[in-house]
Amino acid sequence: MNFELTEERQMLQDTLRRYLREKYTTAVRNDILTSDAGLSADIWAELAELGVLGALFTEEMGGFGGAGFDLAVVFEELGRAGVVEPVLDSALMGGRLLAAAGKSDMVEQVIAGTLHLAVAHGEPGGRYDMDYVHTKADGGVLTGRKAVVMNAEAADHLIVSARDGDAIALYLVAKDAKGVDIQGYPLLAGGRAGEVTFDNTPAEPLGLSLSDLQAATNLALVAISAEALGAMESATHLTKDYLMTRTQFGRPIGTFQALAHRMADLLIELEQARSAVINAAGYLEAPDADLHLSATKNLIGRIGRLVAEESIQMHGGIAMTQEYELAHIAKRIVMADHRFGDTDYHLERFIALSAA
Amino acid sequence: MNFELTEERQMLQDTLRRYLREKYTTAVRNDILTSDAGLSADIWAELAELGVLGALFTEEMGGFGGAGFDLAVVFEELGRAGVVEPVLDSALMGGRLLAAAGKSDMVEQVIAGTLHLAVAHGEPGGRYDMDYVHTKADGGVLTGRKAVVMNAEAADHLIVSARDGDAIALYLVAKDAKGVDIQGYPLLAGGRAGEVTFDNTPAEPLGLSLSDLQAATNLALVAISAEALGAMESATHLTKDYLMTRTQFGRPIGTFQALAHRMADLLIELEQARSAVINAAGYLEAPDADLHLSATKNLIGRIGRLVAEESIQMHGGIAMTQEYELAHIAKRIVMADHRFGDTDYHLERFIALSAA
Amino acid sequence: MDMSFTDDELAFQSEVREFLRDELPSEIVDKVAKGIELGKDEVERWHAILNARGWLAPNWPKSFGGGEWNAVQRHIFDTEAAAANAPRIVPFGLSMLGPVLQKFGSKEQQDHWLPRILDGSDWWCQGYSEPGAGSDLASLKTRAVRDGDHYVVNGQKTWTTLGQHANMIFCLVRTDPDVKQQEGISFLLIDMNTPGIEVRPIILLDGSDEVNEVWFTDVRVPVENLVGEENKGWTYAKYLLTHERANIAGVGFSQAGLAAVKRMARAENHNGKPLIENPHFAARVAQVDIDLRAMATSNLRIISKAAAGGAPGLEASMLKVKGSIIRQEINDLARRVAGPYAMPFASEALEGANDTIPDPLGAGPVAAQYFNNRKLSIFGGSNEIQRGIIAKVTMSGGRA
Amino acid sequence: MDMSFTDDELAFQSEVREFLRDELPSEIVDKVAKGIELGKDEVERWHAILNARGWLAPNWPKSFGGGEWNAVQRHIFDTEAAAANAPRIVPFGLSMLGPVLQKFGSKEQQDHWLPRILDGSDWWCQGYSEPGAGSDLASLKTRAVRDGDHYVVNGQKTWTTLGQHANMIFCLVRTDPDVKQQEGISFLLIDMNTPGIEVRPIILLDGSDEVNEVWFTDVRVPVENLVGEENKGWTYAKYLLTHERANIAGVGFSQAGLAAVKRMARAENHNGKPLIENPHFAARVAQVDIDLRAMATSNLRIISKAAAGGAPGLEASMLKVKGSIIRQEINDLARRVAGPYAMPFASEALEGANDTIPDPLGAGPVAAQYFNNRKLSIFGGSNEIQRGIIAKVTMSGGRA
Repeated sequence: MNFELTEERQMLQDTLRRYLREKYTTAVRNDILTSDAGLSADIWAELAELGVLGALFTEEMGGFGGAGFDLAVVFEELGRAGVVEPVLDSALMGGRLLAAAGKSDMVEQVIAGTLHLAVAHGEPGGRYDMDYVHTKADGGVLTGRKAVVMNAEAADHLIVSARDGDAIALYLVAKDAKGVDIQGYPLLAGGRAGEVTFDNTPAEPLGLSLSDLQAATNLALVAISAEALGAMESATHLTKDYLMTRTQFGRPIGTFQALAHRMADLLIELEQARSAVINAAGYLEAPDADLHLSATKNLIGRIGRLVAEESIQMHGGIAMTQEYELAHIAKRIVMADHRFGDTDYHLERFIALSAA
Repeated sequence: MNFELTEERQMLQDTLRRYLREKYTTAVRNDILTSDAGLSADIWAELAELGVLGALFTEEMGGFGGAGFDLAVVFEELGRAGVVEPVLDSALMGGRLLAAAGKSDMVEQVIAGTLHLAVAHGEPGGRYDMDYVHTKADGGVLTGRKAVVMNAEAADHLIVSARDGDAIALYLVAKDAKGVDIQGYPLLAGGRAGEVTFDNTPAEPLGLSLSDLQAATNLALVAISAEALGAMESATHLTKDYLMTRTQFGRPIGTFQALAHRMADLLIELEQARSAVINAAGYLEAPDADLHLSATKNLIGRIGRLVAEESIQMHGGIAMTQEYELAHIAKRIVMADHRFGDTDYHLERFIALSAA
Repeated sequence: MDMSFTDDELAFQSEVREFLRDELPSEIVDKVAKGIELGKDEVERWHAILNARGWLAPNWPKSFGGGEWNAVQRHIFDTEAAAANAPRIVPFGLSMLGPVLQKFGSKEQQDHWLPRILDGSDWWCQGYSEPGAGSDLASLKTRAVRDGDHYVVNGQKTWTTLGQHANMIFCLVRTDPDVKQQEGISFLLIDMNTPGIEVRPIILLDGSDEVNEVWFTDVRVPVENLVGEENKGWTYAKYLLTHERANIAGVGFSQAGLAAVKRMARAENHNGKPLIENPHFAARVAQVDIDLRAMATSNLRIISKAAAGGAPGLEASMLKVKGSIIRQEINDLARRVAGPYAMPFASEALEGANDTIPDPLGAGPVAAQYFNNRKLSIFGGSNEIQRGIIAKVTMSGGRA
Repeated sequence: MDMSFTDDELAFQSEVREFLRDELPSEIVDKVAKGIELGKDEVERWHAILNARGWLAPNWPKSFGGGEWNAVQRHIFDTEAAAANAPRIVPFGLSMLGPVLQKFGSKEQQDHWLPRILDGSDWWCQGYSEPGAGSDLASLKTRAVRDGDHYVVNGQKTWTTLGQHANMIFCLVRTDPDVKQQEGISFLLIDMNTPGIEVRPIILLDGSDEVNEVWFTDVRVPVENLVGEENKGWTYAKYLLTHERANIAGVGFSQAGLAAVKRMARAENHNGKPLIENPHFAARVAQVDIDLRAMATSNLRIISKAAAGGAPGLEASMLKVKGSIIRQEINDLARRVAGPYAMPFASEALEGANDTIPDPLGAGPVAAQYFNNRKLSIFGGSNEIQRGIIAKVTMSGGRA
């Protein structure tokens, strides 16, 4: 038993944390948030250069990481800094699906930061159901509509799930292919997504099935949980600092016992969240990975809400203002609940898997 | 709209509260708790004399009350004082079922305090399900087993549910009738119950069906909710007094903000519980009574647990000792959740009725 | 005990319903239902409709042009209006300044300002909070120094809701810095068009711009705009804060919000069934529903007490805490129902201007509202302040 | 990061399992599984079995006859023992006094008392708490006055767990009343058979009699029974309180308790189906299960840190709070599963003597345990005290 990071991961963590602290300031991020693109090409290139994108892939795939704890380290730091660039969707999910399909040349470009991807899976009315796919594949062309596709506008290629007869398979579609229409929009917690429709759009079968997508979703569950954890750490840290420095009725508000005890409860729950992310990363390759991942996502959803709401409440008015760091962080935390199944979705999945 | 008690009910409340405060002290109750009978015949006679039992019946039935708010007033006071005598099972449920069956002579004795009853409905394995009845009625005799029958030993007669073919009907059985066996035992929160078996026991059909029993159970839901409310008021009151008088680190512990805020939350929830009991009493005869009663019982179960646990926690060690008033009160509150359907049972029922 | 309305009350309820059905503009209803901010003109339109009916100032005495409704009537109106998705009445002139002027203002002030509130000539905003003061309102630093027939005001106010629409502001200012905090405060009426006033929007975390900072630099205010006596402003401020507590629980808003959640959850699919049939989601809805039913009765109890002349104090604090928790819980449910579609958002959507944001449930920007309504437990005396009041009053001998 | 046990640790786990399978008496297992109090003889029997194996004092150095296990080994043993329903080791001599004597006791004291703890000659109890002191331990009033070769002790201790079985008590007493609270305290070992000592049981709310009051009236204690220096007792007391924090989270107890809840809920019928299949009940179970899985990993992290020589302080407070909440939640689930059969109870059932109490699920007195385990968040430093420590340490510069 050993809970220390390896030297390589410790270095990755230190490098990424330092880089983001220096470069990804609130002001820089606010510019990105209000930009038309919703992401910074410079930041993206630098993340690639720092090896952050490569850390999401195994050596076999051309990277130098790729295990659960590599993802946890990267996304915890991205979450801590409130990074809105689509590392999760474009590089991790998109890249790992291409790696699974043996598209090593494209994976190389992903790691180099020169290829952007989007995964177009969810559909209107499908909520979080994995097998709700009505997009049709027929004779090499796709027709249908995908909902809230992250990074759709910036992507060079889309990986699209579609139904060919009874089976769900994944296809590669060039963004500028015939019949692709994207209605893009910004997201509450930063970044952009879009409604994507395909109308007899030529597509390349990737030889991947729903189970490959589920494997990629498991990676995403580790990533989004770690990201939320990092954001919770920021929120807790900001709150702690605020309680220590802000005075009211002549003393720091953190010395008021009611707030002090609530702060203690946040710290206790933060430890729980940290352990849950360790479980998710550590059991990612285990036979009962699904059970652990659902446990983690459920816990992160519950504790995330608590941390976001309590952090705002203990700050008071200032936390309601957009220019204050916590506002963005709190949105990242709560909106993470809307990705890859929410608290209730994973509670149900955990119950079903526990009974199995 | 008017939320004042009528003059009669106010008088009943004052009388009963004064009587119990003077007579039903912790010491008196502790003697009753450890007695073989588990109840006091003297107290019972005095409750009858004070008109408390009569208040549970309409004038038509020979009483002078019988409405939802009459029950609420009586049981709130019984709960406040932690009374363990089986007013709910023997007088209210038993008596009202006999009234429904037109047994006015027996009802008269109930009101006079000279007849004790027990309602034998639940069965082993039946949990809170109303229609889980395997006791058989066949040619005027009953055979089967009933679970946790309150007041079984003290009862002169038992009202027993049994299945005759497909229909569930209610029967009157004399306690000393042939084939009746009672294994009595004490209860955690005071009073006694027993496992009752019938073996070809002669029984008198009461002409009542399951729906009559459900109507009586609705009365019981108002009563148990009001009783729990009264007990919660006691718990909150004891806690408030304790916080004001107990000093630690040189000042009353109620001046520590964390406890003060938790006390405030208890008071807020107590108001909720009070309103829920008003709803139960006020809508008892309404077409959607079942919905309101399930709402109330669910809320009382949730808030009851909070009040019991927080009251104990804020007291600390002393609340763990049997001789302190709160110990008994807390047990009454929590054990009320195990009667007539618990928090989850009524949540489900509320959901089902809301959807209907 | 009688939980039903009297015949008179029922008749009034019918009258209110009929009025709302006939007079409330449907364009406004659509926006309110989706939580979209109304423009100034829309608010003024609704105020004018209410004023024409004599219902704009229900809490004012008839002598000042008000409705003189009792607490039950106000409750009926508030509940029906919320259920009909009518806009909230902007309270600064009508519910806050009005009562203060009626009690403490001079005859001249009453004659001049009160009619202008009713006919919409003035849009008032509130200058109470200051940066860094938080719940410690009396620590305010904005100075007003007498100079001939004027006060010269310097300082800064914050959290000034809808200040961008206002032409007038009522302010707490410090007129004597050398006495105990509460004793050197005065209550001034200030024209927002006076030179030296600057209004800057505060963008909230959902992108909305409804609150502002107001800066005062050598702003000259005529002495006749002092309400009551100099240095007695704290008394008037407290009166204002405790006076208008009707509808503090927001029962009607919660009922309307919960109805919307149920409607959306019937339309939303979850594993091939309506989400409302999912037991875990249904349990969340049911628990809020149950809590809300109890709180609605608490609210009626207090209203009934107020109508009978009682003075609810402690109960108002309790209702504010529970009411905010319930409303926030409903906001949380709304964002859950929306699933992945809770994520898309553009702040322009708050003004209804952005049609590219998908909204399949017709829910409006539910996640933004979830964040915006965190304010319910912070502003107007945070829940922590309320808990402190409850504990203090109770443990100093109030009832438990 | 490596979350699995090493080969050595796995081998140790097998060894423990085998030992428990072969040596743990089944009569004892039955009682522990149902939460029934063990008699003194049964506890002593289990201690003797462990001692024969050299596992009674795993945390003691080998030089004193202990096992010198590391934190991981202790964790493995605790977890396996809890899963096997082994009794908890009575900690007063082994985990509390032992380490204090080893660090602060004289050679004579070590030679005399430590072997007697291992072989069961002495049953120790703890004389720390006093009536009215609560969490303010240092305010203790029990006086010890030097009189020749003796101290004369007068006063009262309370919450003395299993004092009725003990022949020895270690006490904090006040030897100097004129200095600051913490500075006038000494640590005394007292023979319970000395004249002037009276033990009175405190009946707890579940009817159990495991805790006691101990009264001292002119009790003469030989001066050689003073541990360390006079008036330095507070140092030893703190060492005792902070030293033994292994298993503070009670992960093994929670795991065993949750397994029992699941087993019962599979057997219990709810509307014609096993209760475990009811979505609302299943959700309650799942949430505790999920919380417990996370806490188990927190526990391992801290154990791993301790095994590597770290000194967990803050983390122990966190684990104590979360651990007590989880265990209490499991107790709450157990009473829910039992349905109406949670109500029957006789305090004799705690000792397994009453066969007339129906127990269809074989669950034992679950409601009584629910109440009894409210103590988890009160005794041994209440959760409020722990939260205070966490906040204080963190806000004075610890990590968040």
